[in-house]
Amino acid sequence: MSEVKSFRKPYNPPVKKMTWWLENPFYIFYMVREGTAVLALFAVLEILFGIFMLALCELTPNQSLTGVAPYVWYLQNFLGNPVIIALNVIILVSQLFHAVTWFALMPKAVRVFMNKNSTELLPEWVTKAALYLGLVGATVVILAVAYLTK
Amino acid sequence: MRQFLPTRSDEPMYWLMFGAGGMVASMVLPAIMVVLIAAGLTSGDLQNGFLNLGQVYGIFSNWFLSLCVFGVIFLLSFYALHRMHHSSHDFGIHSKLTWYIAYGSAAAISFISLGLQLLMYVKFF
Amino acid sequence: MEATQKTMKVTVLRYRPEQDKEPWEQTFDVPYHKDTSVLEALFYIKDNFEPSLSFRWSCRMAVCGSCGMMVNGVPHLACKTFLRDYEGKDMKIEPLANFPIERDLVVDLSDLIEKIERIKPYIIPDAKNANMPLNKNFKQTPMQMEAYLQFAQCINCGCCYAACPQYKLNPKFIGPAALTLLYRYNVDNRDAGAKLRAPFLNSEEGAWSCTFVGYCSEVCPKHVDPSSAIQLGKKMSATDYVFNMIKPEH
Amino acid sequence: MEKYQFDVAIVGAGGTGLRAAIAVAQADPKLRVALISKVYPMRSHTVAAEGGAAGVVRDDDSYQKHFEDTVAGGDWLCEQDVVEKFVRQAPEELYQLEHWGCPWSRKPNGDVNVRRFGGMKVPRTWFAADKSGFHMLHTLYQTSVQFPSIQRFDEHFVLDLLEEDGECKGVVCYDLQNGAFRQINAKAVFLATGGAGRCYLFNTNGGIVTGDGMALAYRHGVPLRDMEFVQYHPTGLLGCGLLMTEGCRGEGGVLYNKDGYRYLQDYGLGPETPVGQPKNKYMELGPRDRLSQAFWNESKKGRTIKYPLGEAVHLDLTHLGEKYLHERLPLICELAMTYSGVDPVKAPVPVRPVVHYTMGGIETDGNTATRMPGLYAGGECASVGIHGANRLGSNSLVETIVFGKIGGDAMAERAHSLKDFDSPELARQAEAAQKRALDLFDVKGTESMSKIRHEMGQSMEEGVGIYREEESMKKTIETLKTLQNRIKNVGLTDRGRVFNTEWMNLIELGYTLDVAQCMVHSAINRKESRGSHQRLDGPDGAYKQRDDVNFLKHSLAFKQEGADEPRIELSPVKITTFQPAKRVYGAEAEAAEAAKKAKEAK
Repeated sequence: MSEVKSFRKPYNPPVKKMTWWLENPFYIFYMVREGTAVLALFAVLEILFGIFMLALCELTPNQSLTGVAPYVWYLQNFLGNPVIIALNVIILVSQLFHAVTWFALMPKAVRVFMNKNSTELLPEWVTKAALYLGLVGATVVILAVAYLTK
Repeated sequence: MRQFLPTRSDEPMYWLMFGAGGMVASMVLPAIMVVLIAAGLTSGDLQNGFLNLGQVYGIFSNWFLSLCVFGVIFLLSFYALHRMHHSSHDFGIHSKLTWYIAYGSAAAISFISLGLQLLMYVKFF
Repeated sequence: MEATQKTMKVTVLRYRPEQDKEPWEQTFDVPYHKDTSVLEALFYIKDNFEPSLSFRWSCRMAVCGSCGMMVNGVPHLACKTFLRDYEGKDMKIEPLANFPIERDLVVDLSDLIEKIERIKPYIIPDAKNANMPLNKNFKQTPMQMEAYLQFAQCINCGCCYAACPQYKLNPKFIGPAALTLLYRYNVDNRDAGAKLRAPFLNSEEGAWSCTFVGYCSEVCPKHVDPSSAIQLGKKMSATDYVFNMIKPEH
Repeated sequence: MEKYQFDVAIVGAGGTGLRAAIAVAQADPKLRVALISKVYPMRSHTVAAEGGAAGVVRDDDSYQKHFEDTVAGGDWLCEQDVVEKFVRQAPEELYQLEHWGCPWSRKPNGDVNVRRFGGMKVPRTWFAADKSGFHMLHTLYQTSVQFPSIQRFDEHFVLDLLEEDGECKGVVCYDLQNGAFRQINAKAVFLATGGAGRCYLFNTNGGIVTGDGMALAYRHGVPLRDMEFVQYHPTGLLGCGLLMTEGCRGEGGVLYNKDGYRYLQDYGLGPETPVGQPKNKYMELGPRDRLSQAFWNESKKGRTIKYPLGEAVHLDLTHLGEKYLHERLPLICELAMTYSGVDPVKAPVPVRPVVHYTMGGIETDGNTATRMPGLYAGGECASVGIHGANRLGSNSLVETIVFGKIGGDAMAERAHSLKDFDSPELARQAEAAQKRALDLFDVKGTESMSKIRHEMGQSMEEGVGIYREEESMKKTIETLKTLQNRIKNVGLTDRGRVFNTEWMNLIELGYTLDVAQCMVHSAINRKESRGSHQRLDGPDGAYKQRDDVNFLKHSLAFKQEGADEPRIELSPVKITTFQPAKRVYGAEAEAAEAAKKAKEAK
């Protein structure tokens, strides 16, 4: 406050900038949750790689196998590779985990009242149920379309 | 006493994309992963396997489906790299560089995808 | 002492600024029964072993917010945490994390207080209501009250700041309690000051430093749920951002 | 020592102190206000008040009714002109708080709702669920931050008042964080330090409620008025003594003894009202002193419930249902669950009377001025004269804001009439206070502070509890006398200057002991029973009755130079329109009223 002597000597505990999150299970959970984004990025790159290989092909109907060799390689030697299959299973699991954490947090960003005259908030489970329904719905539609159009 | 007001952050723009991308990652990506795994497992059968040539032709020659694929790639890449950018903070890296790398990469991925898809669309017709 | 009384090893972090270079630990055997709180354990230590041990406390009923501290690494109110819940374990009591340690379990909260006061935590009425006579109240239905009431329950104990890794990594972050209070006033129908508070909410050190770890809500002794208030604040800020893009204010 | 010049110095930043600071700042933004508190404002014990604040708003209510309830509730020991002013100003202050953001509970149409409270004829208690004090305090604190003229000295502990030519001219305080002494010169000093419940062992009060302001004024020759009147709240949680608000009963909670019998009907509060239909001034909604006394009598008859932690009666809320309880009494549910392991939704809560409030305090006039020019006091630490011998629930929260405002305005006026000043004498006093405080470090005694505190609390419970007798009060007087000597031999283990709570607690204990002495000496001198002061002795039990001839008077406790005990005097009570009558509740009250009406009609 001024030139008068202060007896203070506050101690600032050092911050472990890299490893702070190892100190608490909640933080570890958080970092794993955030980490799922890395795998999501890998999935994006996989798809992009497929698009790239497909774009290298001759894209006219009834192509000879040589014309579509890049995509066939992608399909058989990349996606078909057991390592990639295993990795994709891991990504699938990680994204389901992400979905669970994402849905768990979403109700916090939603604050809606039941109706105009009520002080009751829309219960969390309703928001969550809607989100899970969305996941199931999207999954069914995509898989059905993928199966039926192949 | 004059207070210095802090400047507005541009984060809302990225946050909105992150939010949409996170939704895609949680709702759509699991199904996509199942399809990719299935495609890997059935890749011996080029006629009837998942993601066989006929099927991917069908997707990318249809402007709507192609756009959907682009949307997924666009949102997912921003979502994932936004999160990774923030994770770099969590590891104690506070640098504008990670910002450029993250959103630059996301933009690059999106542009490459868009370009390739347009290229294919043109090739089909 | 009753025969049924048990004892627990309680380790307390000590730091005396005029003598010590850095904090050190001191362990005591504290007898306890089913209703013994951490605060009462500290009373016992102060009365029987170490009169020099310093800690803040007052109300004993989890409403004054004085006795926030770390119990086994987790932020708690000492008066609302009981030894019975740690049975069979040892207990370690430390000052609230992420704040400078002033002495023993007392931390320097001035940063928290400054942030709470920075965000204009008071009703800013619009011109029409500025001079409402003192025999009339603002109309506020129970539902309008519900919109903010939960976020008005904060006791300023600082537990959420101790739980927040973003505050740890970047002390400029306005932080959970202050942002919650900001949101509380913004959604109060008596208030028209959202525009004046917007710069704090919209800034990098405002809502946008939050990565939704969610631990603040987990440890909040009053179930205020600051992380929810911040997400709602982000929505508010994002809306403001979009509107500002369409129709810039200056 | 660092020296500051202020216009107004306010000691204590609870409801009263904050309201006073805002009043000064609004009266004139140029006036410099020092707001000094030994804790951060939101830690002040106002925060723990639960039930609510009384103010007339309903159409079927009137100032006159609030006035009569208050004066009768105080057993006619109230300053009636002050009460009148108080009830008139209460609604205005409550609306002011509403405008500042206080979340008062509402009716569906958006207007403020009121609830029933003990001793009040009409529902007039404004409430914010059961956290009224918490919301009021935070609203006041948050509102206060917009006034730049208010400079806060948080965590500054006041050691002494500065006095020159018989006028109060400032304070000297200790900065707990920096370890520095500060001299604060001010044209007006306002004491708003709260009560002194810590004189007793079992109390609802926080650890900071140690009577500091009362002792400061007392040591400077300002008398403490009506200190014998200490309120036992009838429903404190068994064991820890935490408060179960009167709002519990206002909402319809009932009290049972061990036979499941609503014993209050045996003590002039009946007839029994049906469960779930509370009636003002009947049964559980009688005043606090009567309810606490009823417990004592039940205990003598062996009709209380024995728990390992002591005797209790049951506060039953179960019939109110989960939804209503969680809406109206959320804190009560939380406290009972946490500290007693009882869910009020499902089971009755064990409760007992516990020390809650000091009706008396620093003698002031109706404008909060003490007899020392420049020194003002408000809130629980003051006796402005509205509570008399027994405070009604929900009058004290309003008191904080009404008299905070009145005091703030009065001080602003005084500050305008004076120029800045300083003198070597003030500096000398400040240095002396500093030396006295630092000298405590050099005491090489072996006395234990915690033992002294415990013995004081124990002795106060025994001597000046719910019922009092000459014999036991004498014992307490002796005990306190020896404690006054023993406290001089407390050796401190640590000379640290930063947050040395051991040192601060010792000084606080000195304050508390002084106040405790005033309580018991005032009590032994009052040879009658009135309000919360109930005696069982006297020739032929003469002191069991109210004695308006000799004791319709305030007690004043003065510090005696050279002696270690206070001198007690009596002073007149201001009676304007409401003549003393028998204080009655329940059916008896209704009969009395009917008789009065009949008489008037003639």
